[in-house]
Amino acid sequence: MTYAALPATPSVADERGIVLHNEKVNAEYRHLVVGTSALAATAKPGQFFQLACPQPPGETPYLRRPMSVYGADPKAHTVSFLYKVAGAGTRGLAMLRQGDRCGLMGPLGHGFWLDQAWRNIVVLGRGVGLATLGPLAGMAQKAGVGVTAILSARSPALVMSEEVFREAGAHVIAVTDSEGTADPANVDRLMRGLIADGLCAAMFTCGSSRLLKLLQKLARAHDLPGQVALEQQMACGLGMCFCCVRDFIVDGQTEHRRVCWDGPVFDLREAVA
Amino acid sequence: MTYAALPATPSVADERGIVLHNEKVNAEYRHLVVGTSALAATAKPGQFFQLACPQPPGETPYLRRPMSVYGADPKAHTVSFLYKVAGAGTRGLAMLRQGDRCGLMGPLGHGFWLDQAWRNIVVLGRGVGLATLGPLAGMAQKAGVGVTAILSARSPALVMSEEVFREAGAHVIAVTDSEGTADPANVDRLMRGLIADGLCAAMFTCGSSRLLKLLQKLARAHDLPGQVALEQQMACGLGMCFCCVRDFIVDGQTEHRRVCWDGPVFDLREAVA
Amino acid sequence: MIDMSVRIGSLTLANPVMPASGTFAEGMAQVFDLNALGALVTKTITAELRTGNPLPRVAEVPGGMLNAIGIPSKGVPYFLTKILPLYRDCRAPLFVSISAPTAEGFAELAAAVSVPGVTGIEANISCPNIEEDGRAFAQRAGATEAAIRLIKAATHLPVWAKLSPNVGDVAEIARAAEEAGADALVVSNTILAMAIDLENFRPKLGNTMGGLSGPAIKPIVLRQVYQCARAVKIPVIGCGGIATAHDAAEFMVAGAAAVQVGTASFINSRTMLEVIDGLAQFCAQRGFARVAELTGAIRLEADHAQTAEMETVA
Amino acid sequence: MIDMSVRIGSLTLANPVMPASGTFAEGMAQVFDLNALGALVTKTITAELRTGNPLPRVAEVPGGMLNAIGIPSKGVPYFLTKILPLYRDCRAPLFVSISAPTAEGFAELAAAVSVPGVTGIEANISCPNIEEDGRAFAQRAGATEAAIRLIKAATHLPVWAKLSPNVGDVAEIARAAEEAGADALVVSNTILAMAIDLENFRPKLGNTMGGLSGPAIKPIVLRQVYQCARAVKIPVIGCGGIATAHDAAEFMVAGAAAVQVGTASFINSRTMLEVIDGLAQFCAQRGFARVAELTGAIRLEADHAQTAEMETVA
Ligand SMILES: Cc1cc2nc3c(=O)[nH]c(=O)nc-3n(C[C@H](O)[C@H](O)[C@H](O)COP(=O)(O)OP(=O)(O)OC[C@H]3O[C@@H](n4cnc5c(N)ncnc54)[C@H](O)[C@@H]3O)c2cc1C
Ligand SMILES: Cc1cc2nc3c(=O)[nH]c(=O)nc-3n(C[C@H](O)[C@H](O)[C@H](O)COP(=O)(O)OP(=O)(O)OC[C@H]3O[C@@H](n4cnc5c(N)ncnc54)[C@H](O)[C@@H]3O)c2cc1C
Ligand SMILES: Cc1cc2nc3c(=O)[nH]c(=O)nc-3n(C[C@H](O)[C@H](O)[C@H](O)COP(=O)(O)O)c2cc1C
Ligand SMILES: Cc1cc2nc3c(=O)[nH]c(=O)nc-3n(C[C@H](O)[C@H](O)[C@H](O)COP(=O)(O)O)c2cc1C
Ligand code: FES
Ligand code: FES
Repeated sequence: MTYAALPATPSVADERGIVLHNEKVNAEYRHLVVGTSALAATAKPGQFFQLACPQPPGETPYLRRPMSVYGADPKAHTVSFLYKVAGAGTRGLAMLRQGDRCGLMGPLGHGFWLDQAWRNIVVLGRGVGLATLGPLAGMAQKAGVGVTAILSARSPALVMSEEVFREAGAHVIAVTDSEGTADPANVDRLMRGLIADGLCAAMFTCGSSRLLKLLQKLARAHDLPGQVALEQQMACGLGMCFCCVRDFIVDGQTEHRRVCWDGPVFDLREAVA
Repeated sequence: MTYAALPATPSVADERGIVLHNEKVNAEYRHLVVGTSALAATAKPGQFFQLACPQPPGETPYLRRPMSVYGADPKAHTVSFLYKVAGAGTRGLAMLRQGDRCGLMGPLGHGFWLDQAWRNIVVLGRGVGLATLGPLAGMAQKAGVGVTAILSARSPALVMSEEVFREAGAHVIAVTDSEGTADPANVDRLMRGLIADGLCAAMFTCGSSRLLKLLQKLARAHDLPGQVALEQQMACGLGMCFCCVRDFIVDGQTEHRRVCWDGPVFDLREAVA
Repeated sequence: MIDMSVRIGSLTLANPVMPASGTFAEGMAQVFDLNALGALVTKTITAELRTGNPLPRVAEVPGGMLNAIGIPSKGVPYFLTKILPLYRDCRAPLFVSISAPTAEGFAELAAAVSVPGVTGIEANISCPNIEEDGRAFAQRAGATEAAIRLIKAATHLPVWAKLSPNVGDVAEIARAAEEAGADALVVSNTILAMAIDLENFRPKLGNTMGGLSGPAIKPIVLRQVYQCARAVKIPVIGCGGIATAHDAAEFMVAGAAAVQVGTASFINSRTMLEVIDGLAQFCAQRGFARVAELTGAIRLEADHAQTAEMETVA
Repeated sequence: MIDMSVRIGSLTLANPVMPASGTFAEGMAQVFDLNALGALVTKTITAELRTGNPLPRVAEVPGGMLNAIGIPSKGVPYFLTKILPLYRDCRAPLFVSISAPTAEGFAELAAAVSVPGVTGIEANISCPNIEEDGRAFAQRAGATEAAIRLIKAATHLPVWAKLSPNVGDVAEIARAAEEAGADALVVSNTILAMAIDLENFRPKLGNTMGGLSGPAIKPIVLRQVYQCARAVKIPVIGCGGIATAHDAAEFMVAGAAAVQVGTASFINSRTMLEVIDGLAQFCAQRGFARVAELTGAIRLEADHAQTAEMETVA
């Protein structure tokens, strides 16, 4: 992200929202809905928030935690998140009860972008990466772009966001470890099929380096564009501290980019998995 | 307190009790009852506990807080406290709910002592100092020592522990600021009357330097023994850190004593108010 | 209305609150109008291009965080053409934080950034001095004096010396910086620290050691501000663990003329605004007409009470 | 069963956990059997009688506390006749912490307490050296070396040098102490700090400044332990903010052969017992047969992952 001058009006809210909902989706994931300001609720797919985490007993998460926008309703003034309870911070988030205050800053970074020329795109995601990719389906639908979503999970019960994709008119292919359909070879085969059928004008993924590598190979082989939403530990979330850098290869040169500021959505081919 | 050798068995429990009751007594004071080990419940009048305080929002009480034993039931295994919500630590204590765990260490220090030869003693206290003096009435009753209690407060509604004293058979005289009976001159007059009537073989007080000075003068004038329970900021509570010292005048020499270890109950005449 | 202005040498700031170097950049303007701040301080820049330290670059600890970002820098031309113009319309005075491996390097860089749009220089002398075995300039009075003296000679702008807390006697370094002509001191940088991940026995920072910042260091830095303020006549700018207006007031009472807020902005990016408002409120409540009256208002007369009066008597 | 013993020079301790000087006395025996501890360390004593600092002597800060107790001392005869006999039946080795205003004073005091019942001497050299302008011995390599050398000559007992964290380069002091013959280092004492009461603008400590201890200082002292352990061959005993077995393990992995627990005992007087149990459990879980294997087990090989692998993919 670069400016010509400082922005004249704020584009990011740093506020205390109100928890409307924070419930388990399955054994590992929770769905959090926060009532926010109008500004926060303008969040777009692929953008994220920094969430302040309550302290679980005996633990002291200090920094805020980055979470992708799972949904944002600019009319109802709500933003929602789908998160996995992983460590101290997310254990703290899981403690939030309806009516509690919840510190949050966003929307941050820049999200996915779509080219009107694309007829159909492919979204490949796994686990909580789908929290980030889910809203892309709705965005594509509005833009008149068709979506095929390959949703990967350990078992059918853990396939998430299927509804979100279906409701947005996407064609969903669920692949799972337990059924033996989620292995790279099969995903590669499915992708090649979609590319051959002209259904993959661009490809989108998130998180997993295994999937990222797989798509990068295909994108290079078929000279297709793509985007990936990356993760990195963050402190400021505003491009100020340089703790969230990752390597990118741009014109053959390795360079650092800040996930919070230059991303979190990046050109698929430039990212280093 | 001094030893000849280290104690062979523990005399102090450091444990997590269970909150049985923690309710308001009046606008400023709360009554806390904790289920403890048998050892903790052996606490005697004048002894105290170090209480771990939960963190109120935005505050971080770190050290434990000293609180006098307001009651101890060696059969029911309970210890109770009467405390005033003063700062961060006591605000934290006020958050405890029935069923919560509560870290506590005690009984600590040494309490009041009674001479069988005393027929009647006078207890003079004010405010939360009465939390410390209250149990003395029951102790005196058991020892066959009569008690006259002068209870001082800002207003009649704030006179506390009256019941505790009455139930232990004490003769209670309530004096209040609002009624104009609590001024030093009147208390002095009451005391002199009791001394003249032979009802004051020893005098006991707690906390307030104003009352301490008043009694010290009387004790010297009439050559009467007395005891005072003192307060000082504490860290360890076990005589180890020397943060809780106060001045005492012993044989004309000023010396430091640790309130937690050498007290908290001291000879009335040696204390420096 | 409280007069919130403070003087730092020849400069008057609208209020005493500014960001700490490395915890601020143009991104903050997405959240609020930077004109609200007393001054702006850039992330430290160097003349040479640098990529910074290996990952992970931050770790959490109780009461704060460790960082070993290093000083990723795209060099002077990038700063002058891409960063500086962003602040062109901003009223808050801009200080450029600079660092270099030699005293001469500091001087050259100071000269290079002494251009219109830059109000002053903050010399981050907590960085290793390659001429003294990698020890930080700010760990030696001599190296501090040499660097500041050369910088002063190279620029007409005010120069703030940012000290390191990793010293035995900060007052000695403070005097050396004053001696060399520093216009103010910033006290101080992060405290060298470390954490180990017991899952894999590796340091939690890619660089093994890093700087501790946040509330945990406040009492230590407050002491250093107090020591420096008593040791020098130039203004001291307090920096370390400030998260609330009360923290800022404590620093000012200890002797600071102004304060910088770092890590706390990561936890709430509006912290500086809240500190400014809170300071005004604090002054109003305590009857101070000017926030500057807080500076050095500490009372050291002995307390004549024999023992602290802490009886819980109603 | 985990072998919990550790060697500190010529001495074998039953386990690596002991109290920090000034946070332990015979009162702790009211709570548990002191034989459970690896060693005992007395509050620092001096030859001269001292009353200690003015009140208040402690203050709370987020993540820890400040203290300026000073060293109240009733002198050597009192120690020898009233305190020492208490520990007569205790199996845990007893270290006497001593302090003096001159190197000679240290030596005389060391000789005076080298009596049966005393296992060793801990030299608290963080106290002011009146021959060096009040600067602490442990802030100067020369003064450290002189004091330790004279103490070693005056006693046949093992001597531990307790360093100060208030230095720019702790490794330099560590090497000086080793050079002078110290049998081990204790790293370290409290960090000089301060707090101000905004109700009355007075310092929260009667002595204005005091020492910060508790969890807040852990990352700083851990770094110093790491630096010292790499600088010397003698054992390093870690001390600073240890409150849990995990904290203790972190110190050992950084290079400590044993640990001292101070402030945490004020919050829970059974902390040392919990640390001992927890260390045994940690070793069992991680497959270490001897707790001593943790010492210096830090892994510094570069991580070959380009970027930290932190994708949240199930
Ligand atoms: C742009 C972005 C969007 C994200 N969106 C989502 C989402 O929608 N749902 C979801 O469940 N997770 C998401 N994550 C990952 C989420 O931020 C981490 O799971 C979370 O920070 C873990 O914190 P913790 O305290 O529970 O774990 P701990 O492991 O205790 O965290 C320790 C530290 O490492 C950091 N960290 C650990 N894992 C990650 C990670 N994967 N990415 C970044 N930092 C990490 C933490 O923030 C913290 O600073 C996203 C990450 C990024 C960068
Ligand atoms: C032996 C003893 C028995 C006590 N018994 C009772 C009792 O039965 N009921 C009761 O309400 N209070 C009692 N107190 C006083 C009680 O300990 C304090 O009110 C309490 O510590 C205040 O803590 P805070 O965090 O609420 O206040 P803050 O003012 O925020 O405390 C700041 C610091 O000062 C210390 N402190 C403040 N006031 C006192 C005080 N009066 N005495 C000692 N330390 C203090 C605190 O412990 C803490 O370390 C007793 C004190 C002692 C020493
Ligand atoms: C992520 C991060 C990066 C920093 N980068 C710099 C820097 O480039 N130059 C500098 O002088 N100080 C740097 N600092 C130190 C801060 O400016 C400040 O001195 C320190 O963090 C203490 O203040 P705080 O506790 O308010 O954060 C950095 C601090 C952090 C946390
Ligand atoms: C109340 C108090 C008194 C202390 N007294 C001494 C002392 O007499 N001698 C000494 O060497 N260290 C003394 N210390 C320092 C401790 O031994 C220890 O080095 C320091 O507190 C850091 O450890 P901690 O964080 O575990 O408390 C004292 C610390 C405290 C808190
Ligand atoms: S999190 Fe600070 S730069 Fe990205
Ligand atoms: S509180 Fe530690 S000696 Fe009394």
